[in-house]
Amino acid sequence: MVSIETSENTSADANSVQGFGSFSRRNFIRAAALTGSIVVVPGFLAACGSPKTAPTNAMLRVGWKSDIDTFNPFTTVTTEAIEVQSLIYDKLMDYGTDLKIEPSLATSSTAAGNTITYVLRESVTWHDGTPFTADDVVYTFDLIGKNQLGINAQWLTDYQSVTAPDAKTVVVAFKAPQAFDPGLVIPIVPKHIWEAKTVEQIKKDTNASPIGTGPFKFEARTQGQLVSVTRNDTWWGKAPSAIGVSWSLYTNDDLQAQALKNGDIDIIPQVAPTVFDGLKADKDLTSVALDSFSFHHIGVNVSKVPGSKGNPLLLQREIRQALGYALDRDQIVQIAYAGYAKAAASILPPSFGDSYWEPSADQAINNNPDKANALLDAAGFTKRDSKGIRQTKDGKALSFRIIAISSTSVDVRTAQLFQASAAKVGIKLTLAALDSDTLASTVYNTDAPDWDLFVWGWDSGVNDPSYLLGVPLTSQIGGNNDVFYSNPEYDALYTKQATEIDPAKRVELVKQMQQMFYEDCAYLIPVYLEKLQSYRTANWSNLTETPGGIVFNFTRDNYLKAQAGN
Amino acid sequence: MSLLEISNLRVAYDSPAGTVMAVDGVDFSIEPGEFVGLAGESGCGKTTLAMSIPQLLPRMARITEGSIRFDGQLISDLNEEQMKPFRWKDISVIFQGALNALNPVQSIGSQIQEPIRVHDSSVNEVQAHERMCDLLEAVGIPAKRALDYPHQFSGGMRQRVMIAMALACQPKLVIADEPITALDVMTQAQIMDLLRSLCDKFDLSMILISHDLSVLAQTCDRVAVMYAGKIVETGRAEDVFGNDGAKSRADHPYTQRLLKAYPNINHERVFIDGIPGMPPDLSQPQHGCRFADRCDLAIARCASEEPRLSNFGNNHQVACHVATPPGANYS
Amino acid sequence: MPYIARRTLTLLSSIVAIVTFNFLLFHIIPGDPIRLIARSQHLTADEIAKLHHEYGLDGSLFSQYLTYLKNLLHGDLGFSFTYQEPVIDIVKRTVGNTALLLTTSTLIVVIAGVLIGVFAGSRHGKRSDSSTVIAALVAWSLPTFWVGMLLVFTFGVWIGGLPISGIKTPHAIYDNIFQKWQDIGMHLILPTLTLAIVDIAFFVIISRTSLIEVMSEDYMLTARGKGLSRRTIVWGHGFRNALLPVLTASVLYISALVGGAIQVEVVYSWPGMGLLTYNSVLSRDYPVLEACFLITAVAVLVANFATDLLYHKLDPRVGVQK
Amino acid sequence: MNDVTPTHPTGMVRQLWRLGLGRAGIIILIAVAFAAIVGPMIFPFDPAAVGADASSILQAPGNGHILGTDELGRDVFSQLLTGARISLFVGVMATIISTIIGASLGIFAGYYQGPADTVLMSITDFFLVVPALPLMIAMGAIFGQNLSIIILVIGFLSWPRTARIVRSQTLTLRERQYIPRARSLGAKNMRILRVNILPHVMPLIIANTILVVAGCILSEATLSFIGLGDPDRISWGSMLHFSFVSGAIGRGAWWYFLPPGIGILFVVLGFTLAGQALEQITNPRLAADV
Repeated sequence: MVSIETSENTSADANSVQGFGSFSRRNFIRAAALTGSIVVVPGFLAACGSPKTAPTNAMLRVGWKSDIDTFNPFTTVTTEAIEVQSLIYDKLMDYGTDLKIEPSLATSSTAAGNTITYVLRESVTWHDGTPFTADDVVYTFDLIGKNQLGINAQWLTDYQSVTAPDAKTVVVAFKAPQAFDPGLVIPIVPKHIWEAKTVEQIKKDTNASPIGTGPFKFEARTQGQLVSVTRNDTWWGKAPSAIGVSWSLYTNDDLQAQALKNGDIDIIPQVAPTVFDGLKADKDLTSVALDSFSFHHIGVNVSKVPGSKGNPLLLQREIRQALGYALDRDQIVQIAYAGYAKAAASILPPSFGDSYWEPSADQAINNNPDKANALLDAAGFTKRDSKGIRQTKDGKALSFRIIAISSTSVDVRTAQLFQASAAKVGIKLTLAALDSDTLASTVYNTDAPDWDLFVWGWDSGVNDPSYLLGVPLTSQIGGNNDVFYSNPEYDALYTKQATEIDPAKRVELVKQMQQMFYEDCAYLIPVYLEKLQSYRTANWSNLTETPGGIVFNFTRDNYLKAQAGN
Repeated sequence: MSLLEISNLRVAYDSPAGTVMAVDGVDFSIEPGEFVGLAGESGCGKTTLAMSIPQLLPRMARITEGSIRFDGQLISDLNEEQMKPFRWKDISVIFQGALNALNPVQSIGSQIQEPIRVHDSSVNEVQAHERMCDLLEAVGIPAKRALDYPHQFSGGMRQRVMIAMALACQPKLVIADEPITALDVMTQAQIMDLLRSLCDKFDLSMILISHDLSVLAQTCDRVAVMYAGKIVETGRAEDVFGNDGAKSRADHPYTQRLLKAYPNINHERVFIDGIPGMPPDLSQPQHGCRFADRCDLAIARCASEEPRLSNFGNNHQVACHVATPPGANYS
Repeated sequence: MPYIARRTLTLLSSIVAIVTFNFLLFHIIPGDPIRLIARSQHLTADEIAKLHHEYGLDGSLFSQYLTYLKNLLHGDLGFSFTYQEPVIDIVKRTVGNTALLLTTSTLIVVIAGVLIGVFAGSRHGKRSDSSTVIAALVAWSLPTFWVGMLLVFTFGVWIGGLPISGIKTPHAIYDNIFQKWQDIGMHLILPTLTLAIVDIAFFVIISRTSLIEVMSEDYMLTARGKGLSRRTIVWGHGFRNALLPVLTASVLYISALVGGAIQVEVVYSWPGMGLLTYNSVLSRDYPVLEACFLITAVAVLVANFATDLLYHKLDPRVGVQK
Repeated sequence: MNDVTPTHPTGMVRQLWRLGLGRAGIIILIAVAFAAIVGPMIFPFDPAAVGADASSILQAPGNGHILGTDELGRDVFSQLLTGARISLFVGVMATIISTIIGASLGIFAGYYQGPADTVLMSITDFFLVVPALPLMIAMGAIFGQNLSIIILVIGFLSWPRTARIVRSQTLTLRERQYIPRARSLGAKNMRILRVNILPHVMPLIIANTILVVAGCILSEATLSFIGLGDPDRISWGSMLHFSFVSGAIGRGAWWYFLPPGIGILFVVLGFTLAGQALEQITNPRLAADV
């Protein structure tokens, strides 16, 4: 190796190499300054401490894992959107933190025979200053009732008419007495803004800057990043201590937990089980595991529309039941939820008290591979390929696609576990992770749903069985019904229980519905959630641990009662 | 007292094939203002000898024995740092491939000017620039081309730039390593005249390394012929080559064969015979005269005993058992 | 024709090539692009018809291409159904953040990389040179995203102290512009460090190799002969000549840099083009994915164009040819 | 490129072994290959076997689990060994594709000058400059995510470098005298390519191939990390993906996210060291005497 070098052995000077030598002093100084500034600046920045974030007693900062889909109350389906809308819009009546019903836009709500009469609150104005009148209530009820529009249509299935005898009272008439007061769940929208739109336009409207009467006004939204609202100082009720609420999106459990720990956010409504222990150990945080009115489920595409691209085999009940028998609910509770959940069966969580139905041992469709294999053999899928996956008649593998929200790690893990247990009985599942918006629009593609199975979840909007029971109604296809389940018998039972005043008889009907839907296996419900929530004790106090969650629950009171500082 | 005195110098190259004694016990001296030629086949160690003076040897070469005195001061044991004041101030070098020896991305003016201020901080920018321009004019290059880059000059011009650069600090000794080999004959003559005139004008002494004896014969005061790491003959140019080069009075058989290797314009055309055989492998120990097995006058003694340089009159020395001093009958 | 004009021509032709390739990749190969978009979005019949018209699908392949070019020239990069807004607006929000990340990290990487490379090269044959080479080879083999994960773990979870996600503290209210940039600077530290650890190795290896080749040139011996200080020899003469091959090699680095940026933005949720590309894959948002790829590719072409001009200016030997 | 390159592969390996870099590279590669081949035979656990209960999730190394468990209670060590297989498989297969395309294009362009050369080279330069990862992401998203598509995509994007280097070597070989002499003896082009050019280009192709493998393995890991890997296969990239999204970092489960990264580092380093050492053999001036 020939390289003419100074004879190193004799050169004494260490002469470490800096600077730019002879090609001119000026260049040297400029280059050194440039290097110096680049390396020093971040260091200097780090030295003078972190920036002063918003005065903590002002902004209640929530960090969640999925974004809202829309502000339009007539087309929204996601819990996140309903949560934000509950602060922008008021309902006639509302729940307190103790889940008791309290007056809201209506000072009183009296049911008599087939009618419910609301006495309205006075001197209430919309965020744009227009006064709130009875016409707004009439318009809202008529829009939903007549057109069966959106997820709240299930409360007005027997809707007949709505009248405003005078400026202060509104009377809603039904075909039959109502067991549940719809005023508790229907957000009242400003007539002067919505009446100009046709129903078709309303279905497409993004309602980008919503106007309501609620305690907070819409402030800003950046898709995939941030939603924020500010306090409405002209609100009719007691002004909340927080000057605003903001929700920022974290797609990674660690980054979300870390953001809470170092004070970037104040509360996490749905903590992932794997990080919950870490937060529980942190003394600055209050971490709670509350009973909930929510469950996560595996939905099966049973849509019968011609355009459906779902696997037709799933229309056969035996296949769905085989999948039900393959599912190992205890394993999902232990592994996917690290024990922070309860094995589930029917669509109503136990927190609904005596309305809750539980299958007996032999009725249970759970963790029974032999029964699953028996059903599949009976259905004619006897041939298996080298890896043990069953073959359909035309030689293709018996396989289904399953989609889950990539950022909801419990769902991804549930899908992975279901993949493993389905493979044991010869069914191949291929998992694809999508972000929350894409999953929602893929599932709710009513005319051409292009999926087989999904992993998602439901939070009950109200403290009444009708909400969850109403999801699989045929009338809710296009609304809440995410599996396009349609069973006339089920619909009939629903209308009966909705009008059954006698509690005991109603419970009997409700249990019958739960068993029917359970055995149909359009939903395979592995777990009832425990609401894992955690907030910075130093920043916020006076948050009641309401069953179903401090926030992300059907009561918004904790947002109103939260006190900044401890 | 002579400007440069090299006594019993030994320089070894350690290569994967073992250590090669490129320069094996050489004594050499040069007087101020003297123009000395160093001749020999390529690989005979002439460049190594010359380059060991300013210690510009390759990484694996090192001086193992002997001493080099410059202006009376011992410089062979100096380290890199101590050597710096001598380089270019006292001893400068004109390299062979001028294009590659000049920095391609720096203008020739700044390359010439660079050593001036490094070695004499009292000179300010303007004075250095002036001297650079004088030097360019001295070597026949218009000063306005100082801003041009090496690739914008022809071979001959680049060699002139090298010469200008070598004289930048008025050195006492200039080593020219094959300065004209890469040039056409006409340019060669111009460059050699230029070197000779500058050498006289600035009264500096020069070592001219070349394998081309005709060049050395015309311009050098004294010549030394090297073979396989040793000086086999040294003396005044006319003593070694004969004043008209016609009658070969060279005494060492190797020098004779070298002279015969050149067609002589005055003689009739005759087929030139090269020297058979190959130079010895210097990584093996040598004994006896190294030219012995290629020399047709070799006798038994040549193979066993190494001939020492003996005086053939007014400092004309020859290292050969067979060669006889003038006056003795020349068999 | 002067070099710059010739080089601009090649730049334009490569941009046309990349646009055509992009059209081929996103519009032709996957069959009907609308089916692709519709599959993941809830499109009504009239929306699909509007898209058909907008993409000019009724016309021939060539007319589709012309419509595509026409839209491009009007800055119309298509409509994103996930974000419900034109793609150009979405991309505009993110390009600045990626540019900020890349400029800071490239400056640090190039300067530090070349300095270390030249230092190692000048210490050729000694222990410090071989250990630097080994360290550089190890660093160059590190997957960028993994380095990011390790830094998130060290500075976010284990030791803590540095922000590990986003470009600034969410909803922070700044008293003055200085505090805003100080906050962004804090968030910039880890992403830049992640890119730097891996990419510096590239420049260390390239500049070391280049310097060693330069050191064996004759003019370096001349420099030594001139009795210049070791520092002037290495930095004055060696460095400038060694810089040229480094510049040409940085063409490869620029396209690798984009890959590194995507990984860093995903790990640190840095709201730039990289995260946008990642999210558009998750949400199967093809118009945004297409726009991200096109803009990144064009940016790389322009960066290479600039590098070539810089090389052209620095190396006098090239400049003279007319 | 000088002519001292030993064209005989075993000669190359001997030379490679003498260089410290080469030796380290070869040792690492042998170790990894051993783990990938033998590993699955000596699994302590079935990599897909899920844990029994909540306590088995993200469990520190212990009671049988050499490297603890992941977020589903599965044994990390067994996954690591299976992951090695996939990562190596994808890396090598993609490289074979890219070398076949790259080398043949390079030789063809280098040998047949004129329009063929300019066209091929403009295509190569185009793909050399186009940013690789975004293109891989785009192609992955469009064509789906099974293993063969990933291999094709990565292979398709790694050939330009090989093509460039092989072409320049073929050009220098082509200028050597014995090519025109061979042609004058009536040897047809194909025979010249096979006999005269290929053997001399081969050592260079091998050196470059080894470096390309390193690149391909990194690409596969990155694609899997971004979630574009094959969902049904465990690879080191997918392990890192799930450790990133499952909160392993937050819980400090180093045993889950460190080993796959170290695995990737080792394999890539192994190939890089061997590749660099080979390059030094083919271009001794770069020797770092190390």
